[in-house]
Amino acid sequence: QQQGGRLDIVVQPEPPSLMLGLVQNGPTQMVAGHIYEGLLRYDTELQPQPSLAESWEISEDGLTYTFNLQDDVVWHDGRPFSAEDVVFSADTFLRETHARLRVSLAYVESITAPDDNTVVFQLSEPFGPFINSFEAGTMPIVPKHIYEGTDYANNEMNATPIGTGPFKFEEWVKGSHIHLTANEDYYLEGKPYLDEVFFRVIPDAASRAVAFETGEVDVLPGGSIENWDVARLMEEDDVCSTGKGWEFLAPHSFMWMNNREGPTADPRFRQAVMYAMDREFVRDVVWNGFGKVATGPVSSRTNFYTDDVTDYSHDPEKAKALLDEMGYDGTPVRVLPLPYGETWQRWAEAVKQNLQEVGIEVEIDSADVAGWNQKTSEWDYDLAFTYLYQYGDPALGTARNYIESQIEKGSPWNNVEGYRNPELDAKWAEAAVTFDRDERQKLYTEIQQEIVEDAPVAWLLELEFPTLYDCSVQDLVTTAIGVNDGLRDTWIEQ
Amino acid sequence: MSETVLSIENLTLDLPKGADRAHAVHDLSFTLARGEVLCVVGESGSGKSMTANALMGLLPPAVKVSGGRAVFGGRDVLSLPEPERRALRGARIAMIFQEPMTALNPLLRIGEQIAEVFEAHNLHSPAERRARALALIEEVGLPDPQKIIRAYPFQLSGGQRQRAMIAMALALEPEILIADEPTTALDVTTQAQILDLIADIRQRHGMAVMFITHDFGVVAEIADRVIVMRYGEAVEAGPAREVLAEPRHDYTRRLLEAIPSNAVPRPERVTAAPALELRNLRKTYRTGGGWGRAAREVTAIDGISLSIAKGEVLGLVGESGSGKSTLGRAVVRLVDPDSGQILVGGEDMAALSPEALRRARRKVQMVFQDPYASLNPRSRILRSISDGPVAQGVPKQKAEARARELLEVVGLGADAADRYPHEFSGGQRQRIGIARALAMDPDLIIADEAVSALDVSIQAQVLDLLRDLRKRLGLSLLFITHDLRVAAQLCDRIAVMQKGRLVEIGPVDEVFLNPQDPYTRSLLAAVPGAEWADGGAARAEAV
Amino acid sequence: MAIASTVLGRLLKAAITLLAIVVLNFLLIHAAPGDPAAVMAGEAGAADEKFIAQLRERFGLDQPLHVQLWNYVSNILQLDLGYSYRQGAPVLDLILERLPATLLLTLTAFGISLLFGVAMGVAASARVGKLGDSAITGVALLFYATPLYWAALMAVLVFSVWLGWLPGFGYETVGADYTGLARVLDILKHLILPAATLGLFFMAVYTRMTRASMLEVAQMDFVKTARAKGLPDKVIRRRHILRNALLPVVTLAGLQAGQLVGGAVLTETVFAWPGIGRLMFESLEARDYNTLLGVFLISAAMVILFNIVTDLVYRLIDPRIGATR
Amino acid sequence: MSDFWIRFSRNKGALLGIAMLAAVILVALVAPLMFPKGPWQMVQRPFLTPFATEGLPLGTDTLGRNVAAGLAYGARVSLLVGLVSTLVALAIGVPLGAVAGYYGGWVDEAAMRFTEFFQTIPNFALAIVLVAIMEPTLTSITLAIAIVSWPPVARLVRAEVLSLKKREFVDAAQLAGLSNRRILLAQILPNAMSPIIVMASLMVATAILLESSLAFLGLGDPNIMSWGYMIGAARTVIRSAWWLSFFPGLAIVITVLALNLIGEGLNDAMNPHLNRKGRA
Ligand SMILES: Nc1ncnc2c1ncn2[C@@H]1O[C@H](COP(=O)(O)OP(=O)(O)OP(=O)(O)O)[C@@H](O)[C@H]1O
Ligand SMILES: Nc1ncnc2c1ncn2[C@@H]1O[C@H](COP(=O)(O)OP(=O)(O)OP(=O)(O)O)[C@@H](O)[C@H]1O
Ligand SMILES: [Mg+2]
Ligand SMILES: [Mg+2]
Ligand code: NI
Repeated sequence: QQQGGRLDIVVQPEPPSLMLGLVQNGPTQMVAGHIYEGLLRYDTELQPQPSLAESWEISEDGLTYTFNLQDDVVWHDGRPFSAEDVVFSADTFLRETHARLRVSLAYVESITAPDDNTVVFQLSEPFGPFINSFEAGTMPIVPKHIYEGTDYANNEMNATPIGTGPFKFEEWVKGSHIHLTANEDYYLEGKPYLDEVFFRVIPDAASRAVAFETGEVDVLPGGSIENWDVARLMEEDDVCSTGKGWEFLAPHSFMWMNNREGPTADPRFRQAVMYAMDREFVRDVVWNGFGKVATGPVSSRTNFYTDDVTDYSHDPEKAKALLDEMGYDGTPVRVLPLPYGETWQRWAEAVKQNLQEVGIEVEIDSADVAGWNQKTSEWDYDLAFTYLYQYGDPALGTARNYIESQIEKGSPWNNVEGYRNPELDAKWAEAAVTFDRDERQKLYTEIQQEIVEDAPVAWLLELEFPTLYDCSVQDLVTTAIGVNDGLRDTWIEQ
Repeated sequence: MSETVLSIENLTLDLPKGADRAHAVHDLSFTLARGEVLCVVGESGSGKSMTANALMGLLPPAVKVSGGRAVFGGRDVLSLPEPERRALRGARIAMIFQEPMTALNPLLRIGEQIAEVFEAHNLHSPAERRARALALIEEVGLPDPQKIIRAYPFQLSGGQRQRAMIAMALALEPEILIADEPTTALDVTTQAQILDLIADIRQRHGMAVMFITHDFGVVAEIADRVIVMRYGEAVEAGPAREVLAEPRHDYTRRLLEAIPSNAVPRPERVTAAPALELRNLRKTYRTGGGWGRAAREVTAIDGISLSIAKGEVLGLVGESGSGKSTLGRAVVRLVDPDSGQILVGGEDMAALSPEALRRARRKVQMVFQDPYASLNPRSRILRSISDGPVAQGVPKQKAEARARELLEVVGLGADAADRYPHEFSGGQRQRIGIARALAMDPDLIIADEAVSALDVSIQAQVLDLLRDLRKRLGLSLLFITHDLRVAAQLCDRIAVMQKGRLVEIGPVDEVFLNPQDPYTRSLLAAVPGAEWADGGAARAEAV
Repeated sequence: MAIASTVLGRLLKAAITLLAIVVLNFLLIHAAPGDPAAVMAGEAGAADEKFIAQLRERFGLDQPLHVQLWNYVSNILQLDLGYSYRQGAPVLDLILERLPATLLLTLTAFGISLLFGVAMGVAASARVGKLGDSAITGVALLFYATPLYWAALMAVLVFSVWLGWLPGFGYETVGADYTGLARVLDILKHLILPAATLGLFFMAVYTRMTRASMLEVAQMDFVKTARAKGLPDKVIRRRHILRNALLPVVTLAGLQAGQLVGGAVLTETVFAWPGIGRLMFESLEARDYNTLLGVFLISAAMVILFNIVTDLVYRLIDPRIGATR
Repeated sequence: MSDFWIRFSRNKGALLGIAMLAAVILVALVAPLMFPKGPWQMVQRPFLTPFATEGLPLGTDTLGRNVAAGLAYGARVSLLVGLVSTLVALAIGVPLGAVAGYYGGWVDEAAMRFTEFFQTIPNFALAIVLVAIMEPTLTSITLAIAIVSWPPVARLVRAEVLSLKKREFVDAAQLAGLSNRRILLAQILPNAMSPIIVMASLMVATAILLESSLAFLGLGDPNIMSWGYMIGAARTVIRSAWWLSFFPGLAIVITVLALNLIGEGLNDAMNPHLNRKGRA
C-alpha cells in the first residue's frame, strides 16, 4: 500500500527562506525543491527526465531547445500554470536573482512561448551543458502572477511560497520545523503518495543522530550528521542507506592554494603539498571510508572525467625533495578550514599534521561562515578548504575555478586561487561551446592532464554523503539530486 | 517583698578551648526576689551576658553549662528539655537586649513582632493578639499606637525601639525580666526615660528585674541589690546602697574610683590667643532626592561661632545627633562646611585648596571615637603613626624614632610599634590614636568621643593621660562627648549643642552648677544616678 | 506614588542605557569580518560581483557606516527593529516568534533553580556541620563545577537515549497537533530536560548563597530576640531568618534571570529548543545584523526589566528600601 | 597572617581543593616532558578504548591522538586562560571600582553606568560575539572572557571601598596629609584584598567554564588543545566513544571544583573572623 503517511526529514541548517527563485542554498533547495519545480529532473545517470516539461527536443545544431509542458498544471493557489510563467521565470526573474544560472543564460538569445504549452530557448552559440540547467535548483519556475512587476526580494508572498510541486507549504515554525502537505491537485495521478512532510530543524549534529535513533525523524539527508555516527547508525537494523542522489552536484573537495604570493606561489610547493597529504587516511578515518580520493579537477561522477593524470599518492619523501629543490625557508602557511562542523575541523588538523611531517610550518586559521567567505573572497589565506558542486558538466561546475576571466575578488565561487593559464583558458572556452561529445571529451582530457601537473589547488576527495533512512521508506532517492526533489515518488511501507 | 523567684546555685559555664579563659562564668550564686531590681555590674567580658543567656537557654553553641542549677518555680531550668524551656521563654522569663537597632527584625511590622509573642505560646486569636499588642504599645508610652503598630523598626528612633522591645517582654507578664544593658546605646535623655519606664513597670507588674549594666550611675538609679562580677565570678554582692557606699572588695572600689565624678574642679581660666576660632559655621546634609523624591535635609551645624584658647580644653556636649561630630569633623575639613570660617592660627581652613589643606592639617589633629576603626588593621602601629609626618616631609628615620618615643609617652612602650592593631586592647588602641595625633605636633586636638567606648577603669587612665599631656605640651583640646561627667573632669569650658545650635557656652563650673538654658538643665537632670554621684563626689573629697 | 516615579526614572535611565548598547553593538557587530551579502552569496553555491553588490545595495550595506548607524538608531527610536533580509521578515516578528520558547525555558529553569536552590540552602543551613550539610553543599558544588553543555549531553544520553523516558530535543511533538491540556503536557515533557540542565548551575548558586545567607542572618540579634520570645525554631527559621536571608538571593536572582534569557545558547543548541539564544547564534553566523542587534536589544531590555522587577520585589520584602524616613 | 593559615589549613575542603589543583598544575607543567610530541600527533588507531593499550591510558580520539596528552596540554590552556583572563578582569575592575567608590560623585556615576552597561548585555552572548569578531585565538578568547567578567569585580571593589572609606582610619590618613592616591593604594585597597582574592579564585573557575563553553560552540583557538575543544570535538561521537568527552569533562569538573573549594576556604578563613574581631 503506497498511499498516505508522514515523513520527517532533517534539514540543516534552517533555511533562510523558501523562495527558491531568490535563495538557492542547500537547505532551501531541499525543502523548496518539493514546492517549486524545474522543467526537467535528472536520473542518477544524469539523464534528463520529464518534470514540468513532458517532452523536449534539441535541434541538430544545438541552438534550439523546445519544451512541451504538462497539461493541467495549476499553481498551489489554484491559478493555472502556462508557458508564460516559464518565460517570465527564466527570462526576467532568474536573470536578475540567480547568479549561477546567469552563466548559462548568457548563451541564450531568446526565450519564447509560441503557445500556452510550449517554450523555446534560442541559443546564440551551442553550449554543451545547457541541457543540464533545468532542474528545480538551477531553474525553478516561479509564478508570474505573483511576482511580475513587484520587488521580488520584498514580496510578501515569499513567506508563503506558491509553486507547482507535489507538496504545498503549510506552516513554518521557526527554529523547529517546516510543514508541507500533499498537493491534491498535482498533475501526476496518484502522486505524491505521502500526506505530509516535516522538515525538522535540529541544530546539533549529535541530537540529529539521536532524533533518528529514537524514530523522531525518518530520514537523515547526506551530511546532516557526522560521519562517525553514519557508520555507527548504518550498522543498526532497519536503517537503510544510499550514496546516491549526489550525482548532479558531485561535491568535489580541494584546498585553494594562493597562487599569487608566499610559498604556495611556487608550483613545486603545491606539488609537495599534494604528495605530503595522506588522503586515504583522511577518507578512512575522518570520512569513515566514504568518498573517493580525487585525482584532479573533475569528479569521477561527472561527465568527461579522466583518470589518466599525474598520480599524487601519499609520498612524504617526494614532498621533502620538492621542498628542498625549491629551497623552502620554513615560512609558515595558514590553513583555513571549512566552518561546516567537526569533520572539516578534523580534516584540517590531519592536513596540518601531514604537512608538518614534511617540514612545512602550519597554523590553522579559524573563521565562521562569514569569516571564511570574507577571507577566501578577499584572497586572505594560504591554504583554504572548500568544495564545489560539479552540476554534471565541467563547463558548469569546474571551469569557473580555473579560468582567468573568473579571477575576481568578492566571491568565493570563482578562481579564488588565482591560477592563470591562457592556453588552457582557450581550451576551456572551446570545450564549453562544442556540441559534439567526443570532441569535448578530448579537450577535457587534455585540460585535466595539464592542470593536474600544475596543481593550482590541492584536490582532496570526491565527497560522499550517504543518506540514511528508515527501511520502511521507499523510493526515497530516485534522481541525481536525491531528497532535494525526490519526495514526489516516495512512499512508506505500512 | 522577699519571696525568691529565682535562685542560681554554683553556676559554671565553660568556654571553648582557646578562649581567653576557661570559664565564662565560674561558681556563681545569687537569688532574685519578687519585685526587686538586681543589677549585675562588671567590666566587659566579665560574664554578665553569659549568665543571662544561660538562664534563657540562649547560650551560643560553643559555651556549655558545666555545673550548677538555676531554680525557678521549683525546677532547675538549666536541665529542662528544650520544649519546656521554650515554653518558659517569653512567657515567664523575658529578656531585652542592648542594641535596639538590631534587636528587631527589620522586615516585620512592630505590631506583628509583638503579637508573635502570643503566637509563640499559642494564646489568643489573631484579632485579639493585635488588640493586646496595641494595648502594650500604649502601656510602654509609644506615641500614636495606631501608627506604631503598623510601623517598621527603621521608622522608629532608638528609644522607641527599646520601648517596643520592652512591650514584647511584657506581653505575657513574666515573673522575671532580664535586661542586658538596655540603655547603653541610647543618649542620656532617652536613657532616663527608659529607666523610668522599667522602674514603673516593675512597680505595676511586680516582676523581678535582672538588670545588666556597667554604669554605676544606672545602678544607683534603679538597683535594689547589686552583684559585681569579674572574670566570671561574683566578687561582691549586697544591697545597692551598701555596695556603693562601702565597697568591700578591692575591685569594686577600683571600679567606683574610676568613675568620673561630678565634683567640678575649678578650672584655670585661660586667656591666651585663640588656637581655633569658628565664625558662623553652617553645614546642612542633603540626602536622597532626585527622580521626583524629595531630598532630606538635616542642618547639623546651624551658625556656630566659638573659639578655643591656646592650652584650653573645650568640652562639647549634647545628645546624640545634635551635630557634635559634624562640628569636629568640619574643623579638620573632613566635612566641608557650607559657609563660615574656621580660623586655625589665623588661617582659614575652610578656604584652602586641597594642596594647602594637606599642609595646614598638620596643626589640627583628631582622636577618633572608635579605637578599632581608626587604625588600619593591615598596618603596623609604627607605620600608622609615622605615615603622617613622613607625608609632611619629615625624614622617615626621624619620624619613626619620634613614633617610638610617643608610644612611651602614652605609656605603651616602644616595642608596641611593631605590632598590629588587633594585638592591642581597646584602651591601648585609644592611646595609639592619641600618639598618632601627637606625632603631627598639632596645636589643637579634636577628640571625638575618645573615651566613650571604653570601660570605666580604662577611661580613667586615658583621661589622666590627656590631662597630663595638656599640662606638659600646652595643647588645646576640643573634647566631644555625650558623657557630662567625663566633660566635667577634663574641661575648662563647656559648650552645649542642641539640633546644630550652640545653646550655652561657659566655664565648666558655671554651666554645671548654674545652667542657663533649659536644654542644658534637662540634660543634667537626665544623668543617671546624679544624686548618688554628688554624694560620691563629696566622699571623694573627704578621702 | 514613590514606586511609580522610581520605576519611571529607572525606565528612562534604562532607555538611555539601551540606546548606548544599540550603538556599541552596532559598531561591534559591523567590526566582524564578512557581511550578510557574502554569507548569502557563499550559500548560494555561485555568485559574482554583481550579485553581491546587488545584495549589499538591497541591505543598505553600500552606504557609509555612520549613515547605516544613523538609520538604524533612528529606526530604533521609532521602535522599529528593522527587517531581516536573510529571513525575509521583520526582526520583531522573528524575535517574538522565538521569545515565548525562551521565556518558558528560562523562567522554568529559573523557577526550579530558585525553588530547589533555596530549599536546599535552607536544609543545609539547618544541618550545618553535619553530614546532611556536607552532602548538600557537595552536590551543589558538583553542579556548580559541571559545564552546562556537558551535563546536557549526558542528560540526553541517559534519559532520552538509554532510558527513553523523555524527549531529548525540541519544543513539542512536531505534527502531533495537540491542543489544550494534551499540548501543555507535551510541552512540559519536552521542557523537563533542558530546564533541569539549565537550572542545575543556578540551583547550585542559590543553594550556596542561601546557605551562607541563612547562617549569617542566624547570627543576628533579632534572631536572639525571637528565640527569647519562645518561638519554635521552625517559625524562627521561616519567618525571621529566611525572610532576611532571601534579600541577597533575590538581588542575585534578579541579575541572573535577565541574563538567562540571552544566555541559554548552549542549552537551546543541545536541546534544539527554538529560542532566541539560538536565533542569536545563527544570526551571528549569518551576519544577519538586524536580527542579531534585535536579539541583543531585546535581551538587554529583558535584563533591565528583570532588574526593575527585582527592585520591586525587593521593595515588597524590604520596607526600608525607597521609603522616605 | 599565620592565623589565617591555621584557619585555612583546618578546612578539609580547602586542603582537598589545594591538592586537586596542585595535581592539575603539576600535570600542566610536566606535559611537555611526558608528551614531548605534543597533543596533536596521531599516534595510533582512532577510537582505542581507555585502559586497553599500553602507553595510551585514556585511549585515542577520532584521529588517533593520545587523549592523555590532550588532557595534559588542555590543562595548560585552561589554567592559562583562567588565570590571565582573571588578571585582566581584575586589572579593569579593581581600579575602576576603587576610583568609583573612593571619589564618588560624577566619577562614580559614570563608572557605574559604564559597568551597568556591560552587565546589561547577557554575558555569554557578548563573549560569543566578541570572540567571533576578533576571531578565535587564545588572546581573543582570554580577552573576551575578561571583558565579560570584570563588572562584578568593579562592583565588589566599589562596595568594599565605599564601606572602608567610611572607616575612621581613612579619615586619620587624610588628616595625616596623605594624598588620595596613597590612601587608596596603601590604606584602602589592602583591606579590600580578602574579598577580591576570594572572588578571583571563583572567577578563575568561571573563566575555565566559559572557555570550554566557547570551544564547545566551535569558538576555540584551533591551534590549541583545550578541554572544551576536546568535548566539543567528541560530542559527535559521544555514543560510540563516551570516554572522549567524559575525561575532559571530568577534568573541568575537578579543576573548577578545586578552585571553588579553595575559594570557599579562603572565604571562611579571611572574612568572618576579621570582621567579628573588629567589633567584639
Ligand atoms: N559566642 C561566644 N563563643 C565563645 N566565647 C564567648 C562567646 N560570647 C562571649 N564569649 C566569652 O565569654 C566571656 C563572657 O562574655 P559576656 O558576653 O558574658 O561578657 P559581658 O560581661 O556581657 O560583657 P559586655 O559588657 O561586653 O557585654 C568572655 O570572655 C567572652 O569572650
Ligand atoms: N554623612 C551624613 N549624611 C547625612 N546626614 C548626616 C551625615 N552625618 C551626620 N548626619 C546627620 O547630621 C546630624 C548630626 O550628626 P552628628 O554625627 O554630628 O551628631 P553627633 O552629635 O555627633 O551625634 P552622636 O552623639 O550620636 O555621635 C544627625 O541628624 C545625623 O543624622
Ligand atoms: Mg554583654
Ligand atoms: Mg558623633
Ligand atoms: Ni504544523
